[in-house]
Amino acid sequence: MINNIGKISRRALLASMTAAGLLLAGSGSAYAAEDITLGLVSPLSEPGDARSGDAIKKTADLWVKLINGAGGIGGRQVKLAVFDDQGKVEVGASAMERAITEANASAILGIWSSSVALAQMEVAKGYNVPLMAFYSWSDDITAKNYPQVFRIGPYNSQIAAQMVPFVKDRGYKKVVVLAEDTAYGLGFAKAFEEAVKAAPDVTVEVVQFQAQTQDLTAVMSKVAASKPDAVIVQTVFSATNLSIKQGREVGLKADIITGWDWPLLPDFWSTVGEAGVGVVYPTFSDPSLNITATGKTFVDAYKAAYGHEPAIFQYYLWDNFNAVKAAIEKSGSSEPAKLVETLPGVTFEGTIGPVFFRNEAGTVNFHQWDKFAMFFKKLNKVGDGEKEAELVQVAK
Amino acid sequence: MTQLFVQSLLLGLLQGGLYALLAVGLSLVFGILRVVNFAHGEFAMLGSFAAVFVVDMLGLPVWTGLIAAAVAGAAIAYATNILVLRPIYLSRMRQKGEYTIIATFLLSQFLIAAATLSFGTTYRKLPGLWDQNLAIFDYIYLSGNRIVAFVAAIAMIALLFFIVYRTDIGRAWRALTQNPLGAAVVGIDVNRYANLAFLASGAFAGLAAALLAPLMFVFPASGVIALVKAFIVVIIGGLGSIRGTLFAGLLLGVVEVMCTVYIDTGYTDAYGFALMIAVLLFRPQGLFGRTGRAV
Amino acid sequence: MTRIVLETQGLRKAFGGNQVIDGIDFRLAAGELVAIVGPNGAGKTSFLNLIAGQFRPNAGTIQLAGADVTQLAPNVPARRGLFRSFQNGGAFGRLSAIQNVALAGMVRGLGRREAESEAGKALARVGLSPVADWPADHLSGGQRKLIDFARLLLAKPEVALLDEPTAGVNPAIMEVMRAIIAEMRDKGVGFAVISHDLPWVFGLCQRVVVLASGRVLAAGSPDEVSADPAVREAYLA
Amino acid sequence: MTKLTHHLVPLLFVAAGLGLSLIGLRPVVADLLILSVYYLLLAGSWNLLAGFAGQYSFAHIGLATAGAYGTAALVIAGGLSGWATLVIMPLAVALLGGGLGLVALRVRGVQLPLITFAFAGAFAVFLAAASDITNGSMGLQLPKLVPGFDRSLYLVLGGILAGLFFIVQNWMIDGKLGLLMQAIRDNEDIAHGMGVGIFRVKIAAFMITAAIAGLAGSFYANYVGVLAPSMLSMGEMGYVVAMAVIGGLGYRYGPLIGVVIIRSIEYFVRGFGAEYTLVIITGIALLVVLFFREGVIAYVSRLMPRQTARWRS
Repeated sequence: MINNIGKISRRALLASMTAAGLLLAGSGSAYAAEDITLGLVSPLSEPGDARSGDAIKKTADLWVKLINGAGGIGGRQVKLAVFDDQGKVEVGASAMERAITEANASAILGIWSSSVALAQMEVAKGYNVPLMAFYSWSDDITAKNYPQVFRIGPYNSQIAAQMVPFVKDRGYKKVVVLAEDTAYGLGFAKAFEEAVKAAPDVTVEVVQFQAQTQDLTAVMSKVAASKPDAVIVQTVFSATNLSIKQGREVGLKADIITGWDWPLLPDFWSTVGEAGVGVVYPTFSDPSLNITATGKTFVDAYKAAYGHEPAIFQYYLWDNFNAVKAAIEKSGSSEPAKLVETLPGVTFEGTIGPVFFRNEAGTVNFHQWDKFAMFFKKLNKVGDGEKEAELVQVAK
Repeated sequence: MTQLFVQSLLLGLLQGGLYALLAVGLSLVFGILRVVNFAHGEFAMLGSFAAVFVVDMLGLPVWTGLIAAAVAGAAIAYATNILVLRPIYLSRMRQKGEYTIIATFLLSQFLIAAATLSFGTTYRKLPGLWDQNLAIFDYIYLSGNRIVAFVAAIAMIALLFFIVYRTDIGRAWRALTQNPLGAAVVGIDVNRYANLAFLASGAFAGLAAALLAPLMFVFPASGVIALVKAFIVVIIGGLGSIRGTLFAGLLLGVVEVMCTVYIDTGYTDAYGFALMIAVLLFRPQGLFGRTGRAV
Repeated sequence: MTRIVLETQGLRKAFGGNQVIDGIDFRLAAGELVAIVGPNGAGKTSFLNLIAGQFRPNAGTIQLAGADVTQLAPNVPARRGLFRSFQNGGAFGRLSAIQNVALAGMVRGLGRREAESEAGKALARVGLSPVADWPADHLSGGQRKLIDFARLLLAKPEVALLDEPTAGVNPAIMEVMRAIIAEMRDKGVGFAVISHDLPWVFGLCQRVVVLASGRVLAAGSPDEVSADPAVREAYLA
Repeated sequence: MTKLTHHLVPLLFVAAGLGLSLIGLRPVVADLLILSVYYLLLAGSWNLLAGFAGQYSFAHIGLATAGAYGTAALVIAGGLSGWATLVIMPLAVALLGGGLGLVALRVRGVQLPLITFAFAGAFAVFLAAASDITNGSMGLQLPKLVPGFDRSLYLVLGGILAGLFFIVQNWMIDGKLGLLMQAIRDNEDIAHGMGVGIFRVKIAAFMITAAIAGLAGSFYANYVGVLAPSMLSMGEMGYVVAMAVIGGLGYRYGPLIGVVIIRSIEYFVRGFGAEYTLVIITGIALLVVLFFREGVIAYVSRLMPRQTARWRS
């Protein structure tokens, strides 16, 4: 076994020397035509949310294809270095470091879960490389005010604040927040408890459950017995469907307001059936949204490539990529440090309107784009999709 | 609040019936071979995938899915016994019990990984035989599928009782459970009955998974949950005791639901573990297990 | 009268409804060798298990070298000078022969190095030096029984209980065993030996205890016992 | 292998750690090696417990996780330095392990894997659900021993810890305790009858191996700097078991071989995606279990028959 150790280290040594050699060769020969590498660190396998990871990867691939087809950025081709974070914080952090040190990524995109993002922020800070968040909702991501971290997408306290008027207008007095025991579930629950203080006559109870559960009947029985007016479900798709189905099974009569775009996933109706009727879901997407020319290009290309419409978070991701592109064009460099400097000042046409970052130091609105509207939609019959759903309220 | 209590009790019992069905096979196999099968949950998982295949892809009626699940579960269990376990328990190595645990544990990890690779991580759904929510006197709320599943589970366990206490196979099983050496001496073919026990074990696991599928989902890691529940049940009930398995299944169901409702919703799976640890500490052979060393 | 090193009084043990040992009074003096014989199922091995603490008696007392060891875990009598061999040899399969033997010295308080050097000598004494480094699993049945005897040399007990030491071993090994037993007896070790090999064991012992159905059927010198009609009947039945 | 070689191995690891830190490895290779030390400590100590003492505990990863979270607690809430935790946590986890040992004395045979499995499962549920304390899947961040991304110190530390492990292992296996443990593994009843104090030996085995697991966990926490409940999963336990079994359970260098094999495979197949990695690793482990029951070491040593006895323990 002594020999084996020797082999490993020798191999490691050789590998690192070869890598260094290649880099030198690369930088020496053709600097102008050097490719731009963007790191994509996403949950591509379990226990991560591999489904969303797949959608992220599709979006990224499409963007790279379109950009390169149009001649790249400033004549330089773009390539992706894809890494799997498995939904684990430590894997995400080390994957990001590899994207930076091995692949020389100019910026890191594609992060999904807030917990992974929070760990990656330390890496971004350490290496001074931009980290682009889009659908990771933890306030901390921008509230920590790391100069390297940017977000084009919503965050918990803002979402929660926009939820409060809706709760008031609908006349709910007693609300249960059903939250999975993850950053996603509990992060929102906390933010909502905070935000709802603005409406003193609404009582809120947070019911926490294990994210990987397969049986929510007991939890839903308890929720049903407390006879709330509304249940806000904050969990990912499988438990979303379970909570609706099993909630109705145990006689839950309250309105169910469920997580974001989960009801639009193809397995929603086939799993919840009749129980899904009457469910309200908040979303950032609505046909009334003003899709820009950039957005149309994206949607058309996406439909052509994959045969279905992209979800709203993919719009934000598209904007993330375009933000990096804008920064490279503006600074004329793909150096990460240059991008960190340039990004706060970029403006460009996003998919649903102009994008620019708010840069209010000391607040959550630092390197944060927040021009999104929240739509509350109701599913009135089995099989309703985005187009059929009834728009019951808009929060801007 | 009595409504919540009655509702929880009933839910717990219905759930417990399925736990018992998941666990009987594990208990049976342990009784006969002294093998703790960590891959039992994957028999269930692959069974439910077979049901999805038959019902969803081939478009056959729902009841054929149950049969497909039982057949698939039995086939995989049989293969596991022949390919993985028999070489070990026929060998002359020490600590066979522990070694079969390692082997089946690795097999289980392998099957999960392989299933993830072949089927993807998508959650699938199986239609049930009675897809309707019932409101009994506007007091008890249940889905029809839950009742179907419970009735089927109890019927299957009753069938197993009949086999064990009224047929020659059952008599041989009992002989092997009580005195493996004696049974071998009087000419009972251990291999044959071990195979039969594995067939039954896999069929029950597959069937239980297919009955659970309309209430929950089908996905590659679902076997882990099934395994954990089955373990807790057989350990509480006493390894090798079918009567104990039935009782412990119902007990686990009720304890889980009651604690979830009345203590804390966030720790559902922990209650089963706590129950199991308590039983093992105070009565290591399980509630219905015989005294003396099982292994 | 010589010193009594082992004494049981009214020893009883039942498994379920099955009375395996049904009131045995037994005494063993220093340097004495008592043969314990009896038909299969007479309770011979169970009797040794009770003395060694492997089973807890339901009733009765056990005195080892004057101290009461009734109801104590088996490692206690072992540390107080009780040695016990097992029917199938008590070897630990993955340990080498020398390690197997050294253990006996280590439980007596020797350090590992010291125990292993003594074990080497003991193995030489029983003729196992060539296989000292072999795992016990690779040894023959007879060699494994010799390991017990090498241990006996290291353990330096007050009392040695041997369970079928000669079953399935060749005459040369039996001779080694006999010599070791004789040597140990000279040092005052009391032996209780279960054996089916009556000529061999009768040639060694002063006294024979015949067990049947958990009771002492007869006791006395080999000649007396051989002549006892009750014994003949028990063996024939 | 002679005793001298056994004593040289720890030195070799310390030297390797120092040497590699001077060379300046790529972060990915350094990561691979440093986390391999974590796995070596775990697989190695599990091998001592299961392979040498015959106590098949499935709570080993749970103990490491306890060590990691304990480290985080001491650093974050207690304000201690990470270095202190490397000393404190092994001791604290040893006490936990002693508790498990008490449980182990209550049950025998296959019930031990089951009850330890239950302990680990309950602990995993707790880590995720008690997010007020553990921060749940949000992850618990703690400062690293060395701020920034310089791995050289960790390579040195990893080499030292691996060396330390082999010193402890040599002391155990070549000492009294190791022999007593193996006697209990091979036949508890006979060992007991020979005068071996089962209670003390089992508790000692559990405590020492738990201390090593606690050290592994503390090292992990201090290196990775962020903890999440996913650290404690049955998959991770399977990984550690697979390492020990592939190399050779009950062999001194079995876990080392297992760690080298599995980590190398992992390194070379990582491009295929996590599922493929898992299928390949569990598949290989399963094949070893079925066809080379005593692991790679036993298979190789059988090819050199004269060495057989020497290779064993």
